This record gives sequence, C-alpha cells and structure tokens, in this order.
Amino acid sequence: MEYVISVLLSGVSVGGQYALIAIGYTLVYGILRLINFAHGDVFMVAGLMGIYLTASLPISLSLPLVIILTVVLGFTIERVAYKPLREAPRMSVMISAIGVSYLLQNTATYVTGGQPMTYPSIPFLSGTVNLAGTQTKWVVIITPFLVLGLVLALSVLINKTKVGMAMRAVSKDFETSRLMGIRINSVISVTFIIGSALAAVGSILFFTNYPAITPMSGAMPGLKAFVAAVFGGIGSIPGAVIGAFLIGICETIIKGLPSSWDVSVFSDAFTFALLIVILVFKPQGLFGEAATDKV
Amino acid sequence: MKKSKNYIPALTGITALLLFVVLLENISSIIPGLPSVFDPTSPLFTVLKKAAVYSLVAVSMNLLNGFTGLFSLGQAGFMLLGAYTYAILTVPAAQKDQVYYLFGGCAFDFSIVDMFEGIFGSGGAGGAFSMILGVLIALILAGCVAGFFAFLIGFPVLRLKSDYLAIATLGFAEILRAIFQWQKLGPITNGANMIKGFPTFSSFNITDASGNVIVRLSTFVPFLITSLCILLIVLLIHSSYGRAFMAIRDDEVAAEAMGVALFRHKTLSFVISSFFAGVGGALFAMYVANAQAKAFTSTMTYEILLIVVIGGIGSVSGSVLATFLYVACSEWWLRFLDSELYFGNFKVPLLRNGFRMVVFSVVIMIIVLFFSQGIMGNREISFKAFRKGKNKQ
Amino acid sequence: MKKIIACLMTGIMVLSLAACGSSAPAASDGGAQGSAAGGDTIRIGVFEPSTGDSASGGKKEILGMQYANSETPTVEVGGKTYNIELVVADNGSSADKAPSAASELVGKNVSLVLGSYGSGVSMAGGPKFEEAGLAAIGVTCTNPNVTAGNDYYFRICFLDNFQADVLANFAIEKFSAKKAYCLGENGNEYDQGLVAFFTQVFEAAGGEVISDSFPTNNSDFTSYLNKAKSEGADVIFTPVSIAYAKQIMEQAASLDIGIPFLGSDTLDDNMVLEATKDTNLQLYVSTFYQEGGSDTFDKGIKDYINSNSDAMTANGGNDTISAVTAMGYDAYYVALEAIKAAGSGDKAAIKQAISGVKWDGVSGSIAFDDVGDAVRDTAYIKTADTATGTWAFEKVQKGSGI
Amino acid sequence: MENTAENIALHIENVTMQFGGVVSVNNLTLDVPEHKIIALIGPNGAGKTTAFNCITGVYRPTNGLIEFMGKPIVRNHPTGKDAKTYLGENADKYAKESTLSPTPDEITKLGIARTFQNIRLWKSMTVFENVLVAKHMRAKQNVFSATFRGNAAEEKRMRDETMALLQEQGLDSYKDELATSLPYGLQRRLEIARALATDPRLLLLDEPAAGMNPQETLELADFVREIREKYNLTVFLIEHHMDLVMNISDYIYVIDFGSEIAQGVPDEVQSNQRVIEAYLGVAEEDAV
Repeated sequence: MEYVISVLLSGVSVGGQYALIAIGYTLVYGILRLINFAHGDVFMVAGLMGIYLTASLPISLSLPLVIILTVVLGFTIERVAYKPLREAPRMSVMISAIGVSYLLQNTATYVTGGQPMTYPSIPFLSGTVNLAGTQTKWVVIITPFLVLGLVLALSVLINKTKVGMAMRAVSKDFETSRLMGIRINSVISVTFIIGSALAAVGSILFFTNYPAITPMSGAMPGLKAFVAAVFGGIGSIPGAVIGAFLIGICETIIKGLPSSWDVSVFSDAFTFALLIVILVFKPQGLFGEAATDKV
Repeated sequence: MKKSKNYIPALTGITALLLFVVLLENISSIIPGLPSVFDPTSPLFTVLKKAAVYSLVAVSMNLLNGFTGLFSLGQAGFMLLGAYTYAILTVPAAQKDQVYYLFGGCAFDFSIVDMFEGIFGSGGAGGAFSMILGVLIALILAGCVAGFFAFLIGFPVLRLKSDYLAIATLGFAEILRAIFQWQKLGPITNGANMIKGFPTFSSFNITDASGNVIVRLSTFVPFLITSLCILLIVLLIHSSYGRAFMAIRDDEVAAEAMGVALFRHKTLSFVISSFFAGVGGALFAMYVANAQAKAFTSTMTYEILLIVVIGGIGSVSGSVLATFLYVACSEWWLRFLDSELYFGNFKVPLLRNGFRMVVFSVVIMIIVLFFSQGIMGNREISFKAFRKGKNKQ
Repeated sequence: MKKIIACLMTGIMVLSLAACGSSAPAASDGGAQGSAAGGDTIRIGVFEPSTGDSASGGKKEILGMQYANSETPTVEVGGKTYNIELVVADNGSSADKAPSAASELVGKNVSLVLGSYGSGVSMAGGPKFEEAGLAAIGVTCTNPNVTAGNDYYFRICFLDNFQADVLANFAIEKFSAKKAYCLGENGNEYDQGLVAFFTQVFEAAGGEVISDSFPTNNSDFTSYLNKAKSEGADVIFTPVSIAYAKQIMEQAASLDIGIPFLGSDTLDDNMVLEATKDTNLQLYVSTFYQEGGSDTFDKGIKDYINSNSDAMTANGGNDTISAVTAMGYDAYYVALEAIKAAGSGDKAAIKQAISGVKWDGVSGSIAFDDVGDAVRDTAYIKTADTATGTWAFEKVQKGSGI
Repeated sequence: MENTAENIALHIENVTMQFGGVVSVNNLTLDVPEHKIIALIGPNGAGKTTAFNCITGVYRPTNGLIEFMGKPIVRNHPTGKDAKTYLGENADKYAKESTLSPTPDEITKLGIARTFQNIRLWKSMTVFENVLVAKHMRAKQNVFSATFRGNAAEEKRMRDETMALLQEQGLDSYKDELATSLPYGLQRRLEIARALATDPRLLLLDEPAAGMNPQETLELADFVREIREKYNLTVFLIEHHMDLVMNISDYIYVIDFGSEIAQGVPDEVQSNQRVIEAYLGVAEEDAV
C-alpha cells in the first residue's frame, strides 16, 4: 500500500511538472502551429539560471528573477528565431526551433563545462514530509495544487480578458484575425511570455525535486510534455494538463512494475507509443477539435 | 532524349572522384615526404570517411524531406536498424562468444562472411572475395530490414500531417533504441554492449602476407558505396516516380487529383529513404567499427537534418557538399576552438572546451534564418550549368 | 548571397588549415617520426571526454595527467632530455565522435595515448590507434572488450567483472546481504556489464538479485528506490554515471530510504559525495585509490588544484581527490616508463616496451598481463562520511577470485 | 433528364455531405449525359465545390450514391456518430449495400479529371513537367524499371505525348518555364492540359473563367467546346460567369444551401424565379 501511494505520489508530481511545460507547447502550437522544440531547453536554461542566481542572490530575489529572465529568453527566441520566418513554410520554422534547441544545449554545455549542476534546495519546498508512511518532499505535494491554481488563472486570462480573446481568435484563424486588426505579433509574444513563465515555474518545481541538471535535462521532459499536449488535444489547456498527469502517472507506474518483467526501461518508449496510437486513432486528442482541410 | 547524355559527364565525374580518392589515400606511400595531412592516419581521411557515410544518410533524408515533402525525423532509428543488421550478420562466428560475453554467445551463430568462406575458402583471393560478397549482401540486407520496418511504421504514421509525422517518427526511433538496448534481447542485440569485430573499411585494405598494407582502399570503399547509392537516388528522383514525389511535395491535393496514389507513393518514398538510411547506418557501423544503440539518438537525426538544411532542401549535390563541410568543420577545422590559444602572452578569450559547438550552432542559426535556401537552394551542381557559364563568356 | 557563404567557408577553411599547420609541425616519413618530429619534445596524446555525459570524469582524469606533467615535465632517454607535451583531444563521450578525436591525436604525431574515461569511447577509438600502430593505455575503461582483440590497447585499471566481484563480496561480508537491488542505465554497457557480473557472483553465493534499468536522461528515480524498499532489498547496487548517481543520492535522501548503497568507481566523485552530505545515506564505493594512500601525492595535487582556478573548476570546485585523478597521474608515469624502456619516442618501440613496464604508482603496483590488462587483485572500498562530506576508508577488498 | 436514350456518364443520387451540424450538400441528384456540357451553378457557399469534392473522392459523402459510366463508384450511408447527427434524407436507402469510398487517384484512374477553383499547379515544376506527372498514372512501369531506366520506351512515349498535348494547347513555347511564372489565363489553360493528360472521359472544371476578362471568357467557351470534340469528353463545370454558362451549357443545375432549386436548359433557368431570388436575394423590403 505504502508502495502504491509512493508510486502515485511521484506520478502526480511528475505529471504536474510536465503539465506546466505542456501548456507552453499547447499555447504556441495552437497559435503558430509550431512544435517549439526549444521549449524543453528553455526549461533547462531556467533551471541553470536558478543555480547561478541563487549562488549570488537571496532566494526571495532570485526566484522571481529566474521567471523574469526566462520570460525574456522566451520572448527573444520568438523575436529572433521565429518571427522572421512568419511567412516561410512550417517546416522552416520547425527547423529553426530545432536549431535554437541545439544552440541552447551547446551553450549550456559550454557554460557548465558539461558537469551536472546541483539545484539549490529551496526552503520549505525541499523540506520532507511524511505522508501515509511514505516520506516525500513538500514540492511533490504542492505541485498538483499549484498547477491547478495556475491553470485556473490562465483560463480566466484566456476566457475573460481582451488578450485572451485575441489569443483564441488567432488560434482559430490566423489570417482573418490579422485582417480584423488584431496585432498578431503582440499576441504571439504574450503566448511565448506565458509559456516561458510557466516553464520557469515548472523548472523550479522539477529541479527542486530532481536536483541534478545536465544540458540534456530539458529534452526528455520537453518531448513528453509535447506528447501530453497532443494527447489532451493540441490547443486545449485542460487537455494538456490532464494529458500531462496521465502520462506522468503511467510513466511512474511502468517504472514501478515488478522488476522480473523488466519493462521499466520502456517508460519513455511507452510515452512515444502512446503518441503514435493517439495520432493514428484520435489525432485531435482528447479535447481537441477536428479540423477539415479546405480544398 | 537529351537527358540520358547528361549522365555521361556525371559518371565520368564520379569515376574521376573515386580514382582521386584512391590516389589521395595512397599518395603518402608513393611520394614520401608529403605533409602529414596526407598520412593515411591523418584526420583528413577520418573526415572523408565519416562525410561519405553521412552524405548518404543526408541524401536519403533529403529524398524524403526535400523531394517528397514528408518531414520525418526517424533517420537515426533506421540507421540503427541497418547498423545492427549488418553487425549481427557479419561478426565472425568465432568471435561471437567474446563479443556477446555477457550472454554466452549470440543467438545467430553464423556470419554471412563465414558462409561464403566456406564456399570460396578463407585465404587469399577466396577470402577477399567472400568478405566483399558477404559485406555487400549484409549491406543490402541492412537496407532491407530498415525498409521493412519503415513499411510497417509507415502504414499508420504516413497519414499524419507534417509536424505530427515528424514527432511520430522521432518517437518511433526512440522506441527502437529502447528495444535494442533491452537486456532481454541480449542474445541478439548484445543488450547495452556494443557489437564489434565485424569487417570495417580498413578490412578492405590490400595487405601482403605479413599484414603490411600495400594498397589502401579504406576511404575508397565508403566513397564507392555512397556514390552508388546516391546515383540510384538521383536516378529515382529523375524518373517518373521522382516527379510524382515532387508533385506530392508541391501540392498533395493536386497530385492526388492527377492520379498519383498518395499513400502508395509516400510509402514508397519512405521505404526507399529508410533503405538507404539503413545502408548508411551499416556504413556508420563500419566507420566507428562497432554498433551500439546509444549512438543513434535524436541528436544524430537533428545533425543530419541541419546538414540537409545547410545544403539546401531539395538539392542532392547541396546535401553532399554540406555534409563534407559540416563534418570537416565540426570534427577537424574548428577543433582549435576547443583548446586554449595563446598569441604570445595574450590568451584568446572564450576559447575552451565546448566553444566549438556553440560557434557551430550559431552558424547554423544564421544559415537557417538568413540563408534559408542553404548553399544550393534546390539547384544542383551540374556540368550543364558549367557549360552555360562558359557559353556566357 | 551564395558567394558570401562561399567566401566565408573558404575563409574558415584557410584559417583553420593555417591553424592546423602551425600547431602540427610538418612531419616525417612513416617510422621514426616521434623522435624526429618535435626535435626535443615527445607528445603524449590524451584521449578523454571533456564534453558529454562523462565530461566530469574525463576532466578529472586529465587533471591527474596535467599534475603529473607539471611535476615531471621531462624525460631522459639515451642521455638526451625531452620535454613532454600533452595533446588533448575531446572524444565527446560518444562513440561517433571518438574516431575523429582519435585520428586527431594520430595526426598530431603523438608517441602514445592515454585514456579514456569510459569504455565505449575507448572501443570506438581503439581501431584507429591500432591502425596507426599507436599504443594506448586505458586509464579507467573497465570493460573487458577494450583490450580483448586489440593488441595496441592496454590498461592500468581493474576490469568490470573484478569490480563487481569485489562489491558483491563486500555486500555479503559486511551486510550479510541476501537480497540486492541493482539499478543501471538502459543501453550503457558499463552499468549493464557490472550489474550482470554482480548478479553472477551474488547469486552464486546464494543471494537474490532484482534488477531494473532506467531510460537515458531519466530524472525520476523515486519509483525505483521505493520499489527497492518495498521488495526488502538489503543493499542497492547502482553502478551508474555521475549525473545519475547524484540524482539517485539526492532522491534517496529525501525518501529516507535506509538501505546501504554500493557504487562502482564512477560514484567516487565529489559531486556524488556532496549529494550525501548532511543526510543519513550509507554509500560505499569501490575505487582505485583512497585519499591518504600517498601523502606526497595528496599534498601535491591539492596544492596544484588550489593554485590553479581551471583545475579547481575541473575538479568540481573543491580539492577532494578523485580516484580517477590518481589513475591519470599513474598513467602518466607508466607512459614515461614505457618511453624510457623504449629508449625513444618511437611509437612502435613504445608499444613493444609497454607490456614489460612495472610501476609502483599511488594506486598500487601496476603490471600488464598478455591481454594488456593490469594485474590487480585488490580494490579499495570507501564510504561517504555524511557528517563531514568526505570519503572515509573502509577496507581493502579482495575478490572471490572467480 | 427526360432523354433516357442517352448514355449517362455521371449519375449522382441523393448525395448529402454533412460537416458536423452543417449540411453542405443536401440530397443532390443529377445526371451528366455523355458528350454534353453540363453546368452546376449557385451562389457563393451553395455547396458546388463540395459536390465536386464528393465526386472526386476528396470528401466522402455522408450519404448517397455516385455512378460513373453506369458503375457505382462512391456509395455511403451515415453510420455510428454520423447516423445520430444526420440531418439529411434517405438515410436507409443505401444502408444495405456496401460502402464505396475510393481515393481521388482511383477516381482519376477511372477517367474523371478535374481542375481547381484556386489554381493548384506544382509550383517548383516546369510547364512540361506539370503535364508529364499527370501521365505517370497510366504508365506501364514500376519503381525499379523506372529507376534503372528499363522503362525507356514508356518514358519516351510519355514525353512525346506530353509534348504533343502542349503543342495542341499552344503551351509548347513555355515548356521549360516554371508553371507559376505563366500569366493567369495560361495557368488555367495549363491546368486543363494537365487534367487532359490523365486521359479522362469526364472533365470537371471548377470555375474555369474565374479572374478572366470578357474576351478571355469568350475564348474559353470555344476552347471547352473544342476539347470536348477533340477528346470526346463530357464536361461538368461550376461557373459564376453567367455569360459563359448560358453560352456553352447544354443543361444547367442550380443549387442553393446545398439543395437543388432548379434545373433546365439555359433559357428555362434564366427565367426561373427561384434562381433569380437565390442570386439576388429575396427582396424582403419590397415584399412587405
């Protein structure tokens, strides 16, 4: 029983962290139809910033600064690497995203010297708590609630504010929205800002829980978060969150299966198999809308 | 028609290139005292070999991404299949126990090369002939296995739209890697351990009885195989099927309306591209002298994709050119960026380990953003263009 | 536009060729190049990862060689004094970058090669050295296949099967362990090899082994650790690379796992040690060298690290001595012995000479068997002192002799 | 049509196409007799192109039957979720028979070729290649014979035929130009030439005169008649230019909101009150 609880606990917390990244993917894809391959690496860079900033500044100052700098990074990436390619084929933008991801990983290798870096322990979050006989970190308990809170705030933003309305309009029809006088570039920037801010929060939670950061740390969570976004139906925020929790939980359950089956190595492969199955049988995901191509 | 005549200069060019490679490889033993760069062990030849291998993979990816408009990121996965097929089939049976030491030998207790040695004898010319034949057949089988898996996976995923296809094939490659690393399949794949001991490029060097190399062919062989494969791809691109692929790339709906069976042609392109990626994977295994699933990561696919972009999506010669530049820069010319450099007492700033890759990725971003056509766009280097230039003068 | 690129590329080409030209002196015909090449310099190639997963270990190994080089920068051969120059090539921790790094060293006319940390890269680079007739001395590549089938590869460390044997015996002797949980990275020959040998020995002794593999770039180990706990394992054996080890230790600490960990030589690293500080973890690692084994070496290298900021960074920001550093140090001296025995910087002569070299290094005495492996029958076991954040010597452990 | 003695090339029966809750084509039934020029007209958004897409296999109709040369080529009835939300008629009529839903290339192979409302030429290919690709479908070859040039005779035949076709269409002087570099009128003509290269018996033209001036439109009318004679074609077209429609059509179907509102020879249709209303909108103010 204890064991089951511990597996579910880590599943929920992993899922929550994926959810925060997945929202960034789903928002960007909803609007630009771009798989932002660099998003996972932005998440990794946010983690590194956390390390370098807390080394010289107090936590209360450095954490907000991490979020701000990550937002700046996300915004800059959009302006420099994606905006010039607005009229180019979708493939070019995706290649540009892969290029940015490559650049961020290589720069991180250069800066850290390829050494795994240790994330600082954050008071309270890093503290341990005993839950039904299983010891765990506070961050594990807090993550799902924080995610829910952020998602609620985000849905208010998207459904009740003018910016949110513009975002919805742009994701429905890019060209018409432009004709209707929506400033596309600002909307896209806002999207990237929200996505990056959430990735920064995600990085704080994730790396508090799993404190070693290598330049490749962002790639896997990034890809999985993308799968979660597809699973939930791309463009749908609740979909992405539910998808992320499901994937997080499935993954930890697979890892937790009896060793004699020797299937725990397939926890990542499972995510991708799920992706292929979803794409083939229900390409619009759980909550996405089916789109028909106009001929 | 006129078209067929254009192949004559192209063939002459390829033959000349191959002869040049043989000459280059052996020049240090013919003319002593040349700069060390011509030594058979110099980085020049390592780079040439790797570039030859990569250019095949890049061209195969270009066939899919550039000529058929299918954005697949599964290239590393198909290379993995090719590499393992080749390795498993050619490791001499006598060495299998040593290589598969964790698993008490391999489930496939035979080797194609051994099989032919049984027929033609293992020494002298018979041995050489057996090895060449065995390697060739293993290479073809490597391609076939990759092509077969492409056929299987293509059935569900080729119906997907561009970026979904990309992510699904990427996922497929990751799944393959996990399977090939699985310890339970160890008797076949050697689990996490690398498979080694199979014939590599150096096995093609002609040696005398005491093992001294007389004629080096270790760079020539990858060039020869790659040239043949690329020639096949070019012939395909210039055939009726190649035109149909390009029609799909330009406008899928129109292609279908004009009678191009969309799914069949997409599958065809995917299988052919994967076949050559499989052969490329086998050549890669020959280049690194081992096969290990760890090497075939998505980073490798990205690297090849970036080569294709640098060379120009839709240009075969661009891909080849870009591969040689890319490999030479990343593995040889730019290596100096990785070590500290002093001019007198002045220490050049920034230079330390990892800087090479940073510079490299910045250059790639510049190309992607500002020179999105790549080196060649969708044009080709051809003798025709050459002649045109002459006529203008 | 195309022209600009063309010009740019040509520019880079010319510049870099020039750079290559200036750094590598024009050489030499075939055989006696080592001595002819640099005049009075003998070059030793350092084939180590300084980027990629194993960068941390590779850098520490280089550190040992650099320190040794600063201590003894010359060698006297045949009455003439030669300067020793270390030529470093980064093999990027990956098998596809290793061959070109290897030929980079070959191209720079080194007389022999030291390295690498990690067996995979050594196996990938090995054929290049063999082809060039260049001997390589593996420092901490522990996979049996590195030297098997390659006449030119030697090594000064023990092998995986020996190490696994030692640890399995230690687990039985110290903890009377009946049940062991093994965790390794999927697709990593080092991890999986050790787990396999450990299982053999442990099961032969009547124990039970449960093993799991995690996928590359995995971060969440809590499921695995909880599983070990719920299965009632007596020891957890984690022969994983440094980044994962660090992650596992951190997570184990927060789970209050209460089971002793056994680690292989890779865990003998400051970063792992740091992760155990102020926790109640029990970590035991087998290693090549224990700090305190040679006072002069300890003192010397600490001074070297503390006086050199680059060295400090390479060592992870403190002056704790890693075993791989000691191994790098010993490897350098073995190389010097080989050069002396060969009587020149000629690579063929050196290759011939290596198998006869005997050297009492800081990590013990070193000699080679017919395969080219070091003859070793002991390993050091040390434990992490969680209060002080240092390693404490546990015992010298012998294998069961399988 | 009353005259049943004629062979019917294309027969559309009870075709309904529903997207979600929107019925684009509603219970459409019409006949296209062989060797005739038949027009399908209607206001914007009436469902004309959707009807074409159902015929050519781009969409699978929700319900209905389409026959070509007397053989059923498309047949479907609402099933599963569609059955519950189905808003059209005759849902049970085809339920007993097997469904048929060929892909567009299979339809083309049967002998139905089409052009597009918004020109869809292959932009990176030359005029010559654009037509040559359309020959690919009927070539006797496989990927091996094509790659190893075992199909040289077939390839030569394809090239010769393409060249002949271009000459007939007066496009031969542009043959090495990029298709998209042609003037608009010629691009339309090239699209038709490309469709002809598939050896069709029925040609579907989707607004062939869109964007043309009156002079060009007039020429187009002659051109359509000419190719009908030359290639023994049946033509089914969608058009907005009433001059053109009235000029060349033998018979006209009018649809609005997916349903047929009128049919007849040009004169009948021209004077039909419902057609005029549909095009001009009901003058509600006047009616009050």
